Order: sequence, then structure tokens, then C-alpha cells
Amino acid sequence: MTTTEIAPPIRPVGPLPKTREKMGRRFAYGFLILSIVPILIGYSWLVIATFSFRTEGLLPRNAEGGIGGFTLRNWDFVTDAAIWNAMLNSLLIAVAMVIGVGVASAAGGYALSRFKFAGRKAFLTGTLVLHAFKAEMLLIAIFFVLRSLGDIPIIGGFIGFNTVGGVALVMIALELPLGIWLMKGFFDNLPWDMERAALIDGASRFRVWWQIMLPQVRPGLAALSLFTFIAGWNAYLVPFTFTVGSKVANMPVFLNQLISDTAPTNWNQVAAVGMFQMVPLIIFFIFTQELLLNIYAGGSKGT
Amino acid sequence: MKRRKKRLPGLMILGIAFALVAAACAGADTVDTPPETVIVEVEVPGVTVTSIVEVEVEVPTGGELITLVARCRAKQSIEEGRCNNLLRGVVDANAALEASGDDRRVQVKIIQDNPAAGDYVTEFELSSAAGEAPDIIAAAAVNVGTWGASGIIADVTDMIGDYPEFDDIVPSLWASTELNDRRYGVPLDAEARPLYFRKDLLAELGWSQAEIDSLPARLASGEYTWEDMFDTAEEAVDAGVVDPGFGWWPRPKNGPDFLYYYYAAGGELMDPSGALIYDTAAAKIVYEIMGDAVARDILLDTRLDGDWGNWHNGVAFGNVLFWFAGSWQWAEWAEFFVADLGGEEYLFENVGFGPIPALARGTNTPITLTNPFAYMVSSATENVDLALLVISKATTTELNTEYALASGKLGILKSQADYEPYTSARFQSEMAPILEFTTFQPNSPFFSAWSDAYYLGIAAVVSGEATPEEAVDIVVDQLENELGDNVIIK
Amino acid sequence: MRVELDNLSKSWDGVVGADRITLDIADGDLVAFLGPSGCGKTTTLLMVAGIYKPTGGTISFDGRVVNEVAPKDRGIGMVFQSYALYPHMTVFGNISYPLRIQKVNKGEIRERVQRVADMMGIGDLLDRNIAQLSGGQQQRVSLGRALVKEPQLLLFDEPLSNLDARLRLSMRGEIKRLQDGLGITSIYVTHDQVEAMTMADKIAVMSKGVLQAYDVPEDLYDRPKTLFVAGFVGNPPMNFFDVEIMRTDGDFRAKSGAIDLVLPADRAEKAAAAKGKVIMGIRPEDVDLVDDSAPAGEGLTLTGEITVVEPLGREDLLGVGINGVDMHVLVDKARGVRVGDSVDFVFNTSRVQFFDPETELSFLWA
Amino acid sequence: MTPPLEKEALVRAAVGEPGSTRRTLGRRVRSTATAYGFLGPTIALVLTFFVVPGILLLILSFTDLASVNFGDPWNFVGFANFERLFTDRFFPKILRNTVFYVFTTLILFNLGLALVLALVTTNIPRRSGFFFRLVWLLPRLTPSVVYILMWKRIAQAEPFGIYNQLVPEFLGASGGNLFLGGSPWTFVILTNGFIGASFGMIIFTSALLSIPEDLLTAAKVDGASTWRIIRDIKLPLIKWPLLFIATYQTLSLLTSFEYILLLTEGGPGLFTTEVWALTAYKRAFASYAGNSQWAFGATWAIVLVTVALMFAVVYVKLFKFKELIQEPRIDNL
Repeated sequence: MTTTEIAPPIRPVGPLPKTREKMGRRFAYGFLILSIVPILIGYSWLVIATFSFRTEGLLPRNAEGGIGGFTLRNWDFVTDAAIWNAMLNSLLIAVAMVIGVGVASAAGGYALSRFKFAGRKAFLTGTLVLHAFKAEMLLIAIFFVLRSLGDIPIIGGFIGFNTVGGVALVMIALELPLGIWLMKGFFDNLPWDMERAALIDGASRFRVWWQIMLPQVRPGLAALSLFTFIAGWNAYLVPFTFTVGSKVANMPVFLNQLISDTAPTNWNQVAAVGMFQMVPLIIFFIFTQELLLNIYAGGSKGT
Repeated sequence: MKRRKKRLPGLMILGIAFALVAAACAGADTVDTPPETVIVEVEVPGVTVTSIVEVEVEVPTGGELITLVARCRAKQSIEEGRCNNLLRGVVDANAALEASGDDRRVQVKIIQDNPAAGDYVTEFELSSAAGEAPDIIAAAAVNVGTWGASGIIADVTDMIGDYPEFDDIVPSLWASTELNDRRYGVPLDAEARPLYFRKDLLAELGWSQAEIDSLPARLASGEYTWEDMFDTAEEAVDAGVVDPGFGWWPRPKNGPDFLYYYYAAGGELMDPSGALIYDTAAAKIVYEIMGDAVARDILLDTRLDGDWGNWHNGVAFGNVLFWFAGSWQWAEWAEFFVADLGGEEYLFENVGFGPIPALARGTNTPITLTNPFAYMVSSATENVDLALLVISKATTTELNTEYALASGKLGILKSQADYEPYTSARFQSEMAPILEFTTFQPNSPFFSAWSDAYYLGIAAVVSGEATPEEAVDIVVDQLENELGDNVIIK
Repeated sequence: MRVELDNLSKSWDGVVGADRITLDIADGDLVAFLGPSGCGKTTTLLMVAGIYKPTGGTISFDGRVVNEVAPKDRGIGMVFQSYALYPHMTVFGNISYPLRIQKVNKGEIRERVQRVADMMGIGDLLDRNIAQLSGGQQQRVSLGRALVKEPQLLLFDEPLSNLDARLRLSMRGEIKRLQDGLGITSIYVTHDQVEAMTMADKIAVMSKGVLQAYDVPEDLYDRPKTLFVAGFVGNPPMNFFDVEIMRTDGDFRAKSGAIDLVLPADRAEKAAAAKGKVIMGIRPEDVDLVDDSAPAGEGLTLTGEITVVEPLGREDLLGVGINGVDMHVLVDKARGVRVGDSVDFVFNTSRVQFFDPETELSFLWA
Repeated sequence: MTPPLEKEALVRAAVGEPGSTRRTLGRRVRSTATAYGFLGPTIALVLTFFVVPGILLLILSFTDLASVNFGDPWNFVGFANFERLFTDRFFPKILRNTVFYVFTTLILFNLGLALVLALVTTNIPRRSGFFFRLVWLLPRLTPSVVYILMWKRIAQAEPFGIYNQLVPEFLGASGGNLFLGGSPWTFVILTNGFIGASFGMIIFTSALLSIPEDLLTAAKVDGASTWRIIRDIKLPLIKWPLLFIATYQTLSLLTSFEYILLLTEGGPGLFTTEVWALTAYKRAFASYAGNSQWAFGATWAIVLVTVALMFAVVYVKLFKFKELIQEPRIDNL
């Protein structure tokens, strides 16, 4: 475990030899750099591949076998309306999820954290146990549920099989256990006095939640939204299984069509579409990375 | 930190607003009441290119505009004729309706993209169960076995005769859409699964130009056998012309191909009762051949890794001497792999093809297999007649030929034999004779399980996890567990 | 508003927070709940506020039982130890929040908030964010928020314990003045007895969920009814000795291994009735060093050895060992004593207290 | 000096105070209703998409639903599916694979590497720490297909493979197809681990950063080495996040298969990398020539869900979960 022998960020009070500190730091960086090598190589290839006709290893090759063959043709798809449609669907699903998971988790997490009611313990245990039910295992059964939902008059047309609404609902539900768990952790950490003060000031419980408590868990909510957005943006299995064709295809479904069985897969084009799908996320991410670290601020106490 | 806090809600609001506007726009594209004359602009969504086909539909007063939804799985840019031809048939279909005094008019909406085969099948089953099935679906004919049995596609046997265009279809192809002597679809293409070989590598091995040029003929005559092919491959490996394991490649994962190995070994598949047969003797021959190929270093024990990317890279750039593949893949290599090397010309120069060689230990006749695509009509649709009408108008010599040439498929119409654009297509005309040796997959609801089990044996032998004898045992075990009484072990 | 607590109890799963608290708060009084942490004073306060629901007993405001009334309908204002300000609102936002909930019109809100803020001396800070305020300023905002709705009852939950000593002293006076001026009935929870003594009209001393005494400050100090009160009220705490009261020659004497004291009859008489051991208590300031200027009579002095000298500034606190019993003595400065000196003490025996060791009740006042 | 009243009070509190029970009951119902109001959306979603599907899945496992009879009413076949499952020749192998995959990935990556990364990146300057964590998060942002494509590219045979190009042959690069020629499991676990580690890393980092600086300073003043600080202070303080990740990731790994499906499809050869969840999926959804066996897939799924449930229950016990639930400190009035 030499890798953990790292110099502390604050200079130690004790007489720790400076050389040892330096060595520790070198070990730390060495380990970290080594650990990201596969990731860096993979993404280097991705970038190179999107701009070349074919690659051998990390080298772009032209027809004569020399280095070269750079091309923009892998990016032709950006002029295709289909990909923008897919991007729109991705956005719709992701935004619906952020809203749905956010609202349900914020309300549910608050109730579980701050309310006394019959069945609270069962509920709390339940949220943990729900992690055992993953989307992948329930797909076929959820199909029958969606089919029934589609039969509901009026709203059935929006939440049934083969609708963006239905897909979003399923995705929201499947992200919910984690969302509630995290949000409950954030609410657990808020001071009780603040809530009491608001009640004494005359607020109803709903108002306390909305005006006083929610603003306090905003960093947590933002972190959860970020995770949910990523999950929604990259959702594949559920959108794919519960929709017909590309009408409601999102980016991952679109991408998967490029590489299906025996297809004339142009891997470099796949790479380009994949990059295209990632770019908004990465931009989003760079701006919000600090928020992400809030994700478990509430959880360090365990509840 | 503070600035950042403010930015996030802003981003989100922007996103939500965008989404709402988009949703509003998306909701606005439905056409409800048919006006007297509508110009239906049909979007043809390709995976990379979307083309717009304009179709004019004139609906007579008191008439009815019926919209049919067609669903096609098509590879981008090369197979999109599958659905596009239906769109193009609409004009003729409406003309025919007018001519017969029918007040109905038809328009077609298409959903065309390229999911994986298994996913595509599942999608149709789920959408049928959910009442969202498209009216027309273009799918592999082998699905007739399941779908005919479950009743989600319409039995069109008695209506085929009403559409003269269908008389032009090569009669033997109809068999692929039949289940229990009833027809459940209309063939739309055919393909061959040939042996490809690298001419340049054979030359390097010392073959004369004449020997190379005569190879297709020798394959067709049965003179050059499967065993000969293995010998040549081994020679090439030993001579260093190709790397060890690059002498002969099958496809990298399960698929229709492996069935002709079984046929070639003399295996029987279908009992007159409809039960499937697993012929252990034939299967053992197949497994022995596969084991042999690995043992002789002409096939890697890791070749069946399911990775098409790796596979295409191997075969398209001349690293492999012999390989079994599909006729349509020719078009793929030309367009997507060797376009900068000269495309199809490069291929003709360096790659040859012929039927799958005769297996001397088996039937000793050359072979290939066709897994045609067919148009099927959902049993949920109320307008089977209109669907067939549109399909018939898409099954014309011009349209079908155009599609076949673009996709590297073979024609299905008798009339194509003397249709100049078709006959002058070099690849199609060179590939056509191979069809002589064609076989089909059986239309049985149990074939999928059979095929999965059978392939297990191949995978086991190639990876070295089982001897051919053990492989047969494993497969028999698996088949009995999966199919019980629905399989006969011979 | 008059507040009555009648047998008020609170428990969670068998853990008692408050046990049958009964007391009566007169209109306009400031009552302090005094006790060590965990004694149930905050629990009781939160029951009065309506945050906790009593498991037994009743709370009445002006004779009306309010057990079932939600906090927002009780007409109370509360100031918290942590201030409990809303960090995402400005000073104005915080103070105006109760009024906004009541949907008071904007002009009036502005006016009332300004008035309260001026009263609290934070009238020019209204647009500040909470994080920009000092602790004292935050406390004032918190107080302003409690006052702005013109409550009939003000609740304070250790409001000054997060402030530094100087600020605490001035806020103490300020709160008292305000409360007096406005005449709002108040309950003030604290563990600081100086605060309680200086501010409260009456003090409720609590321990382990039980109300130990409820009296005006002077009585708590001079006439403690229980051993707990005697020991808890006063700093440094009262000294206790286990003694036997004996009557010899008409004199009452308190005797133990360490002590032999003559007692005044009026005090000793009641204790003597107990027969056997009693607990005698004497405050540190009621003991003095014997010096030449104050010669004492026989039976009033004791001799002990000084173990600790703590200069407190104006006075010195001495730790004294008398035959193995420790005692605290508060003496004027400049006596020049040192650790190890043996000195004589005189007891102001007219101030001694006696308690029953069994019931812990005072023989004198209970 | 125990107040004499205390004991009595305890007894009385335990027995309960006589009071107007009817009114309290009414209030309790009302306050519970408020709580359930907040939980409304959650309950609706959980019922619709967890409870009902769970029950349906169980019912399905007793039918013979497949593509062939998909439109027909469900036909119940008793325990036939379960019998078939447990007599399957590859059942033991798939089970072994699953256990191996779940725990190897969990221990090496999702917990182990995640913890090490969190510890190391919080021990170097802040900005550097951010950078490395950001890079480690990239795989999570990447579409699964592209992510797997990258790994395949790394592993491919010459001349296309990256590993083969970068690492000279004598250092262990095989000339052939590296990832299946070597060990498919290595790649299955690597691909899953590189995704899985980042989740734990984020949560551990967040937990580590919330440890009060005073504690660490105190330990340093006491002369503790970095390693001792980690062992004696940091690890005990992030015990709960560790357990949470252990639970969450065990369940995730048990039911995940997407990357394996894309990478090896359970192959090569005889179910070499096939895991339980993948079998369940393949049976129900991925059939090349049609005829999906929905009911049999559901049977595999329901058995897996049962196992996952058992894990969840064990973890709940391990968590001493009930002790962790803090009592709300506001009563509803």
C-alpha cells in the first residue's frame, strides 16, 4: 500500500522528512497517471478515429498505408435531421427525468427524513431493497404495465408503450430509489431549528418544504439532477425496448443502429456520433463538476 | 462558486424551455381530416441521410384516406429501398384504386432504421402485443415460423392471386414465406452466402492466373472441395502468406450461415410432422471440421468472438485467404472499408467468390443458403388488401432491381433475367449462378432454439472446450432441455 | 398572555423528556427554564411552541387548551440558539417572512419590518445577506423575526449561548428591556444561572425532566427547596456536609468527622427533628477567613488547609480541605494566603441550609 | 442523587398516558396523510413500475409465454420453467461466473480502486485531484457502445489493435486477438470496473472531504503517519458510505449485463463470460431468429431478483439499518 503514503495537504507539524513527503507525492501522481492511461488511450483513439478514414492502433492510415487519411466525412451526419431529432428526444427524456426524479425524490426524501408517520421504517427499508430491482430484470413485466397504461383514456396516449412519456416515466421510476435515498440524506443534515422556526413563523409543512428546506438542499438537488441527466441522456435499454423504430429514438438508440448485426459498420463514424453525443455532456460537466461532489455530502453520516 | 450556483438553474430552465417548445412542435405534425387533395411529404429517415419523397394523393369526395405504416430494417443508404419502394408504389396503388372505382386512397408512412436483427424481431412482437404494430413489416422470412404460428401476421395465401405483379416472383422463393402450406408474406429480396477468396494471396502462394480464375467454376462443379480449401489455407499459413489463424474465417457469431455446414454434412432438419431434427452424425462432422480448422492453424480459437469490427478489418483488407460471408457484404466493403482503395473495382481485382465448396465427407455438393427478406402484413391491420396492393406496386422489375443493385442483393423476379440494368450488373450476374445451390432456413417456431443449441457445439469446439463428441453431447442435452418433444435426436 | 402547564409530559419510546411539569406563567412575566443540558427544558419549550406534541398533560394559553393547535396558530415568536435564520434570504426577507405568510400587504410589511429592525438597531442592514452578519447581528435579526408578528408569547431557546461574553452581557440587558417594554409573556430557556437570575421574574429549575423548583430568583438562592436547587443555583456552588444535628445545653451543634459547629436555633430546630444525619449546605460567600478584625466565638470557626487559590479578580476562590472534606470559600482579595497555609474560617451560620438526605427536600423551606 | 420520580416516570411513559385516544388517532391519520401526500408521486411510481412488474414477473415465470403464443391468454405450466432452469447444463457455470464477476469487480474496482482513488485524489492539491477525478468520470459519460468500442480497439489484433501497437511483442502482446486470446474475463472486469469505480470514487471523495479538518490536524499533531490517519481516522469515518457502495454496487453488478453483452455476448465458447442477468435478458429479448422465451427469461429474472433481495436484506441487517434512522424531531400537529 505504498501508494497511500502521500504527503498531507497541510504541512505536518511533526518532523516528517521533506524527502519522504516528496516521494509520497510522486507515488500518488505516478499511481494516478498510470490508472488513467487506458482511459486516455481510449479517448485519444476516439478523437483520432473520428477524423480519419481508418486507424491502425492510434495511427490514422491512408490508402497507401502511410500516416494520413484525415477526413471529415465521419461527421456528415450532423447535417442529417434524424440525429437532431434523436438529440431532441434525448433532451426530452433527460429533462423529463431531471424534473420527475427531482420532484419525486425531493418530496419523498423530505417526508422520509422529517415526518413521523405510520410505515416510515418500512418505507426506508423499502427504498434500499428496491435497489434489488433493476430495470433490466423487469423489462418484460414493465411492458405489460405500459401496455395497460396505454389503455387509460385520454392520458394513455402520452404514457403508454411507444411514447416518450412512457419511456420517461419508466426511467424516472427506475432512478427513484437512488434519488430518494440521496435526497433523504441531504434533508437529514439540515438543522431542525430552521424548520421549527418556519413552522412557528406560520408556514404550513408544504410551505416549509418549498420555501425553506428546498433552497437548503439545492446543491444536493443539483448533484442529483446531474446524475439523472446523464442517466437520461445515455439511456438505451428502456427507450429502445419500449419504442418502435426511430420515431422516439434518442441518441443512444440512434448510435446503436449504426452498429447492429452484420451492418456495414463504419466504426469511425460510430466514434464520431459517440463523440457528438458526449460533447454536450462534457461541456455541461466541466461547468458543474464541483456540484457533483455534493452527491453524497448528505450520506457521509450513513443515513 | 457563487456564480456557478446561479448558472445551473439557468441552464436547466433553458433546457426545459427548449424541451417544451420541441414537444409542442412534435405534437403538431399529425394530419387528421383528409382534405380533398393532399400532398404528403414523406420523410425518409435514413440513419445518415434523410430524403424527402413527395407523393401526391388525391382523395375523391366522400372517399377515405387510409394511412398504412410500414416498418423496415435497412442498412443505411444501401438497403433503404425496402421501405422507399413502398412509398414509391403508392402512386400506382392509388391509380389502381381509382381505376377499379374504389373510393379509398392510401398513403404510407415509413419507419426505417437499422436495429439488430433480434431487437427488431422483439420490437415487432411487443408492438403487436401493445396494439401498435405497423401494418407492413419487412423482416427476414425465417420469422414466418414464429409469427405465423402466433398469428401476429396475416395469412395472405388466398389473396396473393389478386395481384398479377406477384406472378413474376421466382416460384421457389415462395417457400421461404410458407408455414404449414400457408403463405404469410411476399419475398422482397434474395441473397447468396458465398465463399470469398483473395486472388492476390492465392497468386502469392504460387497459383497461376488460370487456376485462380477457374476457382469459381471448380467450386461450382464440386471439384474443389471444402477439404481442398483447408489444405490450401494450411499451405498459405505454412508459407507465411497469411498469419496463423488467418487461413479461413467463418462469420464471427451465430447466424444463418452455420446451417449450411449442417446441410453440407448431410444433416436433415425438418421432420414431416413439423418437429425439428438434430442429426448427431451430421453435426459431429461439422464440429470435427471446425476443430480441424483450429488444429491446423487456419482458424484462431478466438475467432468466434462476435466482433464484426475485427472481422471486417480482417477480410476487407486482405489479411484472410478464405472466408464465408454474405453477398450483401460486398457492397459494405466497397462503400465503408475500401472506398479509398478503389471501392468495388478494388474488390473485383483482389477478391473472388463462388459457392460454398462441397464437403466431401458429407453430401459432396456445393451449397449456399438464402435468408430472404419478405414483406409481411400485420394481422392487426384492417386493410390487408391495401397493404398487399402497395406491396405489389413495389414489387416491380424497376423498383426491385434498383434496390437489389444498391444493396448487393439478388433479384427475385423472373423478369429480371432479361432486364438490362440487372443483367449488366457485374456482381449480381456473377453471383446469380450460386443461387442454384441455395437452401433455406426452416420456418419453424423452434428453429431459434435449435440454432442456438447447435451453435454452442461449434463455439465449444473452436474455443477448445470440447471435443466434437462432447460437443454433440452438450448440444443434445441443451436441445432436450430447451425443446423437449419438439426436437428429434437422430 | 397567561400560560399554564398542567402535568405536561413528553416521552419517546420510554425515554422521558419532560415529566409532569406543572407551572403557571403570569401575563407579562419572563420565566426562565434553568437546568443542565438534557434536563428537559428545551423539550418543554418546544411543547409550548407546538413543535413537540405532549404525551400527557395540557398547555393552556389564557385558559384555552392549545395542545391541538398548530405552531403557526399559537401566536408565538421564538428565538433559537442557532438563530435558525434562513440563509437564502436577506435580513429583510427573514424578518418579513412571518408577515408574508400572513399575506400582510407590502406597504405594511415594509413599515413593520423597518420599525422592528430599527428597534433592534439593525435598520440599516435590511438588504444584507445573512452570511454577511456578525453573530450579534444575526441574533438581533432572529429576535426581530420573532417580534415582527407581534406575538403574545415569546420563546427563547438559549439565545445568547453562541455569543461572546461581552455581547452576551449587553444583549441580556437589551432583551430584558425589550420584554419589559413590550410586556410580552416570555419563556427563556438557559443553562446560565446568571442569565436566569438577572432576567427572569420567576425561574423554573429543571433536572432530568422534572421541575425541581419554580420561584422568584431571590427565593431560589436564599431559600432553596431542594438539594438539587441549592446545589445548582449559585456559582461557585454551595458546599455540602453530611452532619448530625445535636442539641447540647440548649445549643444546636452540627457534628461530623470534620465539623463541629454551633447553629442558630431558628435554622437548626427543623433539621433536628429529623434525627440522625442531614445534609448541611453553606454558600462559599457565607464563609470567611478569620482575621484579627473579625474575631469569632467558639463553635463558629473551623480550621482547614488551603489546597487551591483561584484569583477571580475582585475575589479569590479558595479550595479548602477540612479533615479530608473539600469546601469552596469565596474571600476578598489580598489576604495573602498561599496553598498549604492552615487558616481558620468563620461560618455565617445564619445562612446555612438543611436537607433531608432521603427526600432531598429542604427542612427549612419545603 | 437520583430524583425519586424518574423510575416511576419511565414506567408510566412506557405504559402510556391515558388521554383522548380518539382525537390523537384522528390527528395521527391526518399527519400520516400529509406525509403520504409528499410521498404520493413516489408511491405511484413504485407501485406501477416496481411492485406490479415484480408480481407480474413472478406470475409470468409460471407460464409458457413465448413469441409463438404471445397473443394468446397465458398458459400456466406450474414449475416447469424452474425445473428447466435448475437442470440446465450450464446453470452451475453461469452461477459461478456471476459470483466471480460480481465479487471480483466489486472488490477490485467498485470498492477497492474507488477507495484508493478517493484517498489519493483528496491527498494531493485540489485542482489536480479534480482533474484526475474528471478523467475517471469520462467513462461514465460515454455511450456504452462507444466505450466498449474503445476497449475492443485497445484489445484488437494487429494491425488495428492499440495494445499490440504500443506494447512490443516480447513484453507479452500476442500477435493475435488479445482480449479473447488472453483472457476475456480480464476485459469484462476491466471495462465494468473502469465504469464502476467512478461512482464509489465520487461518493467516497465527498465523504472524505466532509471529515472535519480539526480531526486530521489533531492526528497529525499526535504524530500519526498518512497511512495511520487513513486507517485510524478516515476509514472508520467513511464506514457508512463504504457499506452503502458495497450494497448498491453488489446489486448493480448482479443485475448488470449491458457491457458484457456488447463486449463478448457471454462468449467466447461455452458461456465463458455469461452472467445470470445476461441469460435472463437473452432468453427474453435477444433471439436471432425470433421466438423469444419471455416466460423462461422471466424465470431467470425472478430467481435473480430473489437473490438480489436476499442480498439487500442481509445488507440491511449489516447496516444496522434501524439504528441509523433518526427520529424526526418535529411532531405533527
